[in-house]
Amino acid sequence: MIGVGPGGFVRYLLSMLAGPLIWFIYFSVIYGVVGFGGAFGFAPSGIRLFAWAATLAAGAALILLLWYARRSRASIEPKGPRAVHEVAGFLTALSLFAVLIEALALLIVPL
Amino acid sequence: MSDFPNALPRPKGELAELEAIWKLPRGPGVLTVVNNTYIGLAYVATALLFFVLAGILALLMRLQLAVPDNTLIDQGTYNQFFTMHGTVMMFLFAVPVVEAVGILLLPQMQAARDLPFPRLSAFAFWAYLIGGLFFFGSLFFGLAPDGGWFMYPPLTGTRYSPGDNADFWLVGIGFIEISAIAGAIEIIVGILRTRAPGMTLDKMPVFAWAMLVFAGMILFAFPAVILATFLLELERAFQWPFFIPDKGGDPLLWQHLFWFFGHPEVYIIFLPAAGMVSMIVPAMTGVPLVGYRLVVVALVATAFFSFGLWVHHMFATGIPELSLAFFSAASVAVAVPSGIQVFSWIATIAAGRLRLTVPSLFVLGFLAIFVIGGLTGVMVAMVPFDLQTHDTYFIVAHLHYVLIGGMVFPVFAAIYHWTPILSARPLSERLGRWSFGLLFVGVNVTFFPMHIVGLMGMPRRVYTYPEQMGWDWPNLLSTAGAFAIAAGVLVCLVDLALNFRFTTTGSAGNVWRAGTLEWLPNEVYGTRSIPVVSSREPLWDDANLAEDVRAGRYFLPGASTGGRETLITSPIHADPQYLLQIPGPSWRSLLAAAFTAAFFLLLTVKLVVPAVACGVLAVAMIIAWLWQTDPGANHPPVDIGDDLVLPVYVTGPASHSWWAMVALLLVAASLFIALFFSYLYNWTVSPQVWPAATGQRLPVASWPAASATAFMVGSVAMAFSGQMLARAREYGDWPVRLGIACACLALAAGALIELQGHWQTGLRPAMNSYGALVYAVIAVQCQLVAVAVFMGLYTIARSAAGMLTPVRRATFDNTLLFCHYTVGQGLLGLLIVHGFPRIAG
Amino acid sequence: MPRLKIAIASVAACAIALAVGAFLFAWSGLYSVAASRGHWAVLEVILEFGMRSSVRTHAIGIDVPELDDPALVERGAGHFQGGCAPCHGAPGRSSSPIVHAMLPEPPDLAASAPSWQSEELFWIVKHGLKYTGMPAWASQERDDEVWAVVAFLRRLPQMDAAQYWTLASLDPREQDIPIRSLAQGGPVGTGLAACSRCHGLDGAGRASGAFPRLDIQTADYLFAQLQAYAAGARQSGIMQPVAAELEVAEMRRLAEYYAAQRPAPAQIPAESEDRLLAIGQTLTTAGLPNQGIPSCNSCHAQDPALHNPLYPSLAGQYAAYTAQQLALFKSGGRRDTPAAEIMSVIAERLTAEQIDAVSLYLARLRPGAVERATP
Amino acid sequence: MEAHQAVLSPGGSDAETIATLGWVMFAGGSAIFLGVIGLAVYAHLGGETLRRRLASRRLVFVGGVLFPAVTLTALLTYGLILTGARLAAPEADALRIEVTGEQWWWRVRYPATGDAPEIVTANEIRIPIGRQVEIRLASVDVIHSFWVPSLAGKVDMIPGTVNRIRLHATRTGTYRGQCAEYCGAAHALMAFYVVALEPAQFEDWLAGQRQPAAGPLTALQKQGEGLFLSTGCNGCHAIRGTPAAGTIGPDLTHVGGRLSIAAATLPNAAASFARWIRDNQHIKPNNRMPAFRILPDDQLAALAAYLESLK
Repeated sequence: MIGVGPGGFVRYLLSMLAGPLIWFIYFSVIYGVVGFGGAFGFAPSGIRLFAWAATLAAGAALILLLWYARRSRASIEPKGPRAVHEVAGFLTALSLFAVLIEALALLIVPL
Repeated sequence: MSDFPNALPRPKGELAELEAIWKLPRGPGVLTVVNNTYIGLAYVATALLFFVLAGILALLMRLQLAVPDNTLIDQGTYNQFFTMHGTVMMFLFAVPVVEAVGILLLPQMQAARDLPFPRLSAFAFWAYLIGGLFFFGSLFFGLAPDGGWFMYPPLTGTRYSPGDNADFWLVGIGFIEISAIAGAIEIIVGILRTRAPGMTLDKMPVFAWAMLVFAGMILFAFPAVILATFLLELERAFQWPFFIPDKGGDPLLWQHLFWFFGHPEVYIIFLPAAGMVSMIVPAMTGVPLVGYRLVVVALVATAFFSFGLWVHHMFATGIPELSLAFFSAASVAVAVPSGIQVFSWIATIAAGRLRLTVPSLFVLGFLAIFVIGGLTGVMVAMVPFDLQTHDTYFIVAHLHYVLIGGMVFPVFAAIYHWTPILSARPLSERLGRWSFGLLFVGVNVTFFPMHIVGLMGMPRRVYTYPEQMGWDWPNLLSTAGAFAIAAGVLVCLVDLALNFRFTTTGSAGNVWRAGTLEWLPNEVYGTRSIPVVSSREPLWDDANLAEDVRAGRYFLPGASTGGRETLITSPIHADPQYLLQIPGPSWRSLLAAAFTAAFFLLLTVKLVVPAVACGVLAVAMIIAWLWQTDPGANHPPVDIGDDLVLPVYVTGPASHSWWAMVALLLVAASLFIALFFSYLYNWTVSPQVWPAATGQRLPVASWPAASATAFMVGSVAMAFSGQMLARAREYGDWPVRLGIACACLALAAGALIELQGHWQTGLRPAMNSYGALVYAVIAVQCQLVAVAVFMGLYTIARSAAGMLTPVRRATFDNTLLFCHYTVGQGLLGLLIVHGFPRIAG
Repeated sequence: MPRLKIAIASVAACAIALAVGAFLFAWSGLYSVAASRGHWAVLEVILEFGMRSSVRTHAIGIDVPELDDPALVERGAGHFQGGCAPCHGAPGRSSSPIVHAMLPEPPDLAASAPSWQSEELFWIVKHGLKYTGMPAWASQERDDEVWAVVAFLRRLPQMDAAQYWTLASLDPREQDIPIRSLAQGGPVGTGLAACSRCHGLDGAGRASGAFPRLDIQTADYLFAQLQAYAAGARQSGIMQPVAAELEVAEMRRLAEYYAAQRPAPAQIPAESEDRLLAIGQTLTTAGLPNQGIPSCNSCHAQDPALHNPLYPSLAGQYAAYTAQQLALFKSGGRRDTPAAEIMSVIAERLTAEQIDAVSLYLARLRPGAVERATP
Repeated sequence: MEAHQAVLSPGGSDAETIATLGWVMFAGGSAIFLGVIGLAVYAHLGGETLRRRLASRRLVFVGGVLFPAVTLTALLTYGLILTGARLAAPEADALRIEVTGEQWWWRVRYPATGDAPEIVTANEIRIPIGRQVEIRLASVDVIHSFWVPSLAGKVDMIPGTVNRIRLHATRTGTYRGQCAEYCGAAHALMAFYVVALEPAQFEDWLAGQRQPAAGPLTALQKQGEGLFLSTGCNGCHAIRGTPAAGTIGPDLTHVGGRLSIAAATLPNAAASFARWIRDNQHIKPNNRMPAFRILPDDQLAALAAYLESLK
């Protein structure tokens, strides 16, 4: 019964919340560039390109995470981590869904 | 389990000592009580009082709207009523009541003796009670705010709201939010650090998960609205134009900040209620929750997605369509996690046999009403449909379905469900059924017609309507329904009066045969001993658990250190780490709350001198209160059973106070991010008041350089001081004190240099929105520096009093953390204020 | 415990006995309420002490405005002569023997005023003093008038009779106003004595702006104001007592008398800023539509063809007076007559600077002159 | 007066689209609601085998994740297509109007076109059917929201910003609109009418509005005109063709020809004018016009008669 330090906790927290965090950063980026891009003097086509690039990056990162979660699910310690990996996996999947429907918005609505 | 940590029989007098240590103070001292059960119960009762008061306002409004062209209530009073109804329900009922249930139940669910900061809970409660009563009292003097609970400027600026009414909202609510944040920090540290041994994150009750998510959301959502109220109050009091378009401000900035708080707020209210339901359904069906991990996923995902919805409330403001589309999509994304929870409950009902008790009825009623509210929620997430229904009675119907369905019904279910652990007898099933029936019928009769009248074109917040609109019959029906709701609430109150008999010895007990730890025998000190947990429903898996716990076979069966104490465990695996000595009853936190409340309220009515006097007294009381904390390793490590010897004092990252400080700094960081957003936002809207357009001179680079240097010197001095503290036996205390004093001076110098740098260029905050924002960044930094200096002086005083040693250094560690954060934010602020105008022009 | 109970019971019994005794004493009528004999010395000291303490405590928190304004002193003096001197006397003239027999005797204010702070005097004049015969101010909404009396009282101790009469009755040669004005006023009636003490026989008021000009107004307007004062609808502790004494027919005669006076030309204030005058001109001729302020001329037209007798003429009125009335409209001190309901809505939208500017501008206009908006 | 103010009784193309979306969602929502409730009832009362099948994580996954993900994506696509369609460029022949929200009424401006002068009116907008109308929305004080439910969704009027809304009426008729953003004391009494006319009728109306006010005919009206100019009305109100040129309150040039007065608060009649002039602070408390109780009855009647005659 040895304690786990906060370094460990932060690592756990991040590994669990990585998916939603990526979604949130992604969301802030596309909202920011669409909302404020004009003020910075970006051209509409540039803004769209940027938003698509962000979408692809976020999607790729989330798929990578899903793969990682799946790989490490079977492995290691008996208590705690396994649940964390499972929760993290589901959260990443939901975040991926959220990114995909943002892409839908980007696809359908013109700037 | 065959081997127990502690052997029987327990020594004579152990139990008596435990009882003596935790007992309720006598006489007027009863007000100083800090035990989570007493404070939690008083907290819940106060929240219910505000629920009833705000409900009475709703009834009066329904009377006015019962018939067209009614003259019962004049427009001014009506506008105050709907503003107060919304504000009181949101800020004085919904958030406090779930926080209160958390304070009341969490230690029991985790088999902790109490929360880690009991005086902080008491402080939050008293501040809320006193502040809330005065805030509500403003109604009786015609001083109640009348700008709507959302307080949109320019209507709430001094030009269109010249009286004190709006200030009551800004100051009163700002204050109550601070109390809510205090509670949230308490809950986070409580959940992460005071769980029973073995209660890993995966075995935590769903309610604890929900409260953890709830408290986490408060840390990020509330700072935005605190900043918004701060900015609007600056605008009202000193004409700093953040929201005035003529001077480069923008009324929409307020809406962004307000709804960045306001939309998560709905989930802040809903998630704990959903957590309660996820506890009640398994208890009533007798089987574990189906899809526990999915429900946890749903709670966490909801928390995140809800921060991407705020523009949902601003679809009609003329924001670009693509931005609206992003928020529309996010609104759809957030619906999925709610679906997970609904189906998890249905699956659990299918897995077991649902007993149709009163709590079950309320849960089923919740399910029906909440699903309707969720479906209309998806409808208004569609931008075109929202443009028709926004600010109409359709939304009134939707939000009441969501909030009453999603929050009030679960709270009533919770009242009926958990009363037996606090009361000598459970509530009446017969009265409970009446209450449920009246509420269920009443809610639907009141709010369903509102969907229709909204589609018939009736806007919100109108005190009257003309006869020929055809809105009369749905309104009459709604009024009738409102009285059915009132009757249902009344029946529940009668039930409580007849049957609720509060006790800390010999409660009605586990009447539902539930499986979680709050159903262990609970006394004034919590459970007699702290069990080792190996499943989510320990009471189902170990039939003798209650008896063994009561007999004292598990950890910590007595008061090892001779005072109040609880077990601190690790955040993930819940391994025992140390024994926390927690403070008992005190007048200090109570008086601190009273004087803090008085300070804010007197300031509102512009009685500056008494306000300052109360502020000074409040600070004095807080110092007196803190002075008793950080007791140091005043007791040798103790054996809590099973040869487990735990220290009674730790410092650094393992300490609970370190965790609380980190949580507090997260609050400060989110406030700063919101401020940075405001700065950027107003620039995009009105670049014409920025230096590039006005020719306003920026301070030459040596000013920010000097300021940054001063800040960094502060950080270095604190770090030096920390080194010296570790070696105090060699060098004595003087280098430590000197280091802290230097750090204080450097921080103050850094802030003042920055202030002077801008002042000497001729920039003034009232000039335009640029000036206002620059000085707002400085003002927020000055607040931090002031607190840091205050903490520094306090730490020096502790050192001088011999209360700071290389071992006993928790006070210093907190100050150190705070100072480093202050420096970090200060540097970031300099970078923004001096860098951005140079880059963006 | 029993001892505590006994103690409480004894105290209660004593209290009851005292109350019964006091009642019996009062009922018996043995106490004399005669004013002829004065108070016992001890009682007098206690009463004086109580009164002084009460005034001191109640005056806490009252902010004293600037009291050196000559217009304030003049207005105070005008009221003093009619409202205060009969009991308190005035420089060069002691009060009547009847007043000497009052208990307590009204003090000679030249001697006693210096023993009070300005805020205490204000409180006494506004609220009066119980059991002494000192009345409260007739209108509780007109603090500005009360301050005028205080301003006068501050000056009173240094005043000799001649100075006093200059202030209080316009002209030292008119000390015998009642007789002379009756002769001059002919059928106007005795009321003119009271009017002319402040507004002058020609209705030109006073240059300081302490009293408004009446000569520029129509009879209808003046008559309506007298009626509003008498009924208390237009609030004033100075004008209400005067107006309430007048018969309706007398009001009409006085209104017509003053309306018939030939308006004197406007008195141009010596120095005034061009910037203020420009603001004043804008407000007078065009208003400020963005702030919801219509032009003055839209109601107070100077064009005789458009002049509405319901509204006063403003051209040539003293700036100090116009400004003071606008401030009253703005603060709610003048809003109970139908006309004031209109003006107060507009005055609320004026800033202090705009009030000064428009008052100054209007004061410079020739009464009856036509002033149109410059396109 | 028969006037439409209902989301589901559309008279314009925008409102029609939204009504269709609404009906689709009501149908789908009702089906989902019944499905969920049915499932819950079944979970409680159903047979042992089926209940056992329901009692699994698969139900949670399918019902809670897959089903909403699919249906919501479909719905979102529909909603986004409608949202995107709002961005089409304005039609070349669109009629342009400016509406400004003020506490608590609507200032309406038809800008000058060619040599036809600008028209200013209040609380009533007339538009032709079958032609796009683009309205510039502004505010001079606080936030208001322009909403005519039978024609289109609402758009806020925000000080410091100009928003736009497009109306496209398909049926002639009178549509009532109302401020939908809480704007202070008398927010409840800030309504207006949109009258959709056949194009020819609309042009006639427009031509009529361009004329200055007709002079008074009767002695009573003549007296009323004089009072209008001497009592102070002209300080805030304009009547083209007279010296009255105030811009603080509504333009009254053709006020007698409107459907209502005081932002759809009173019917248009001489008695309403008289009541409003004397008693407006009771009819619409806190509105910016002072109450003229000062006017005697006969003068009030004359003023009201004059205003009513301004067709």
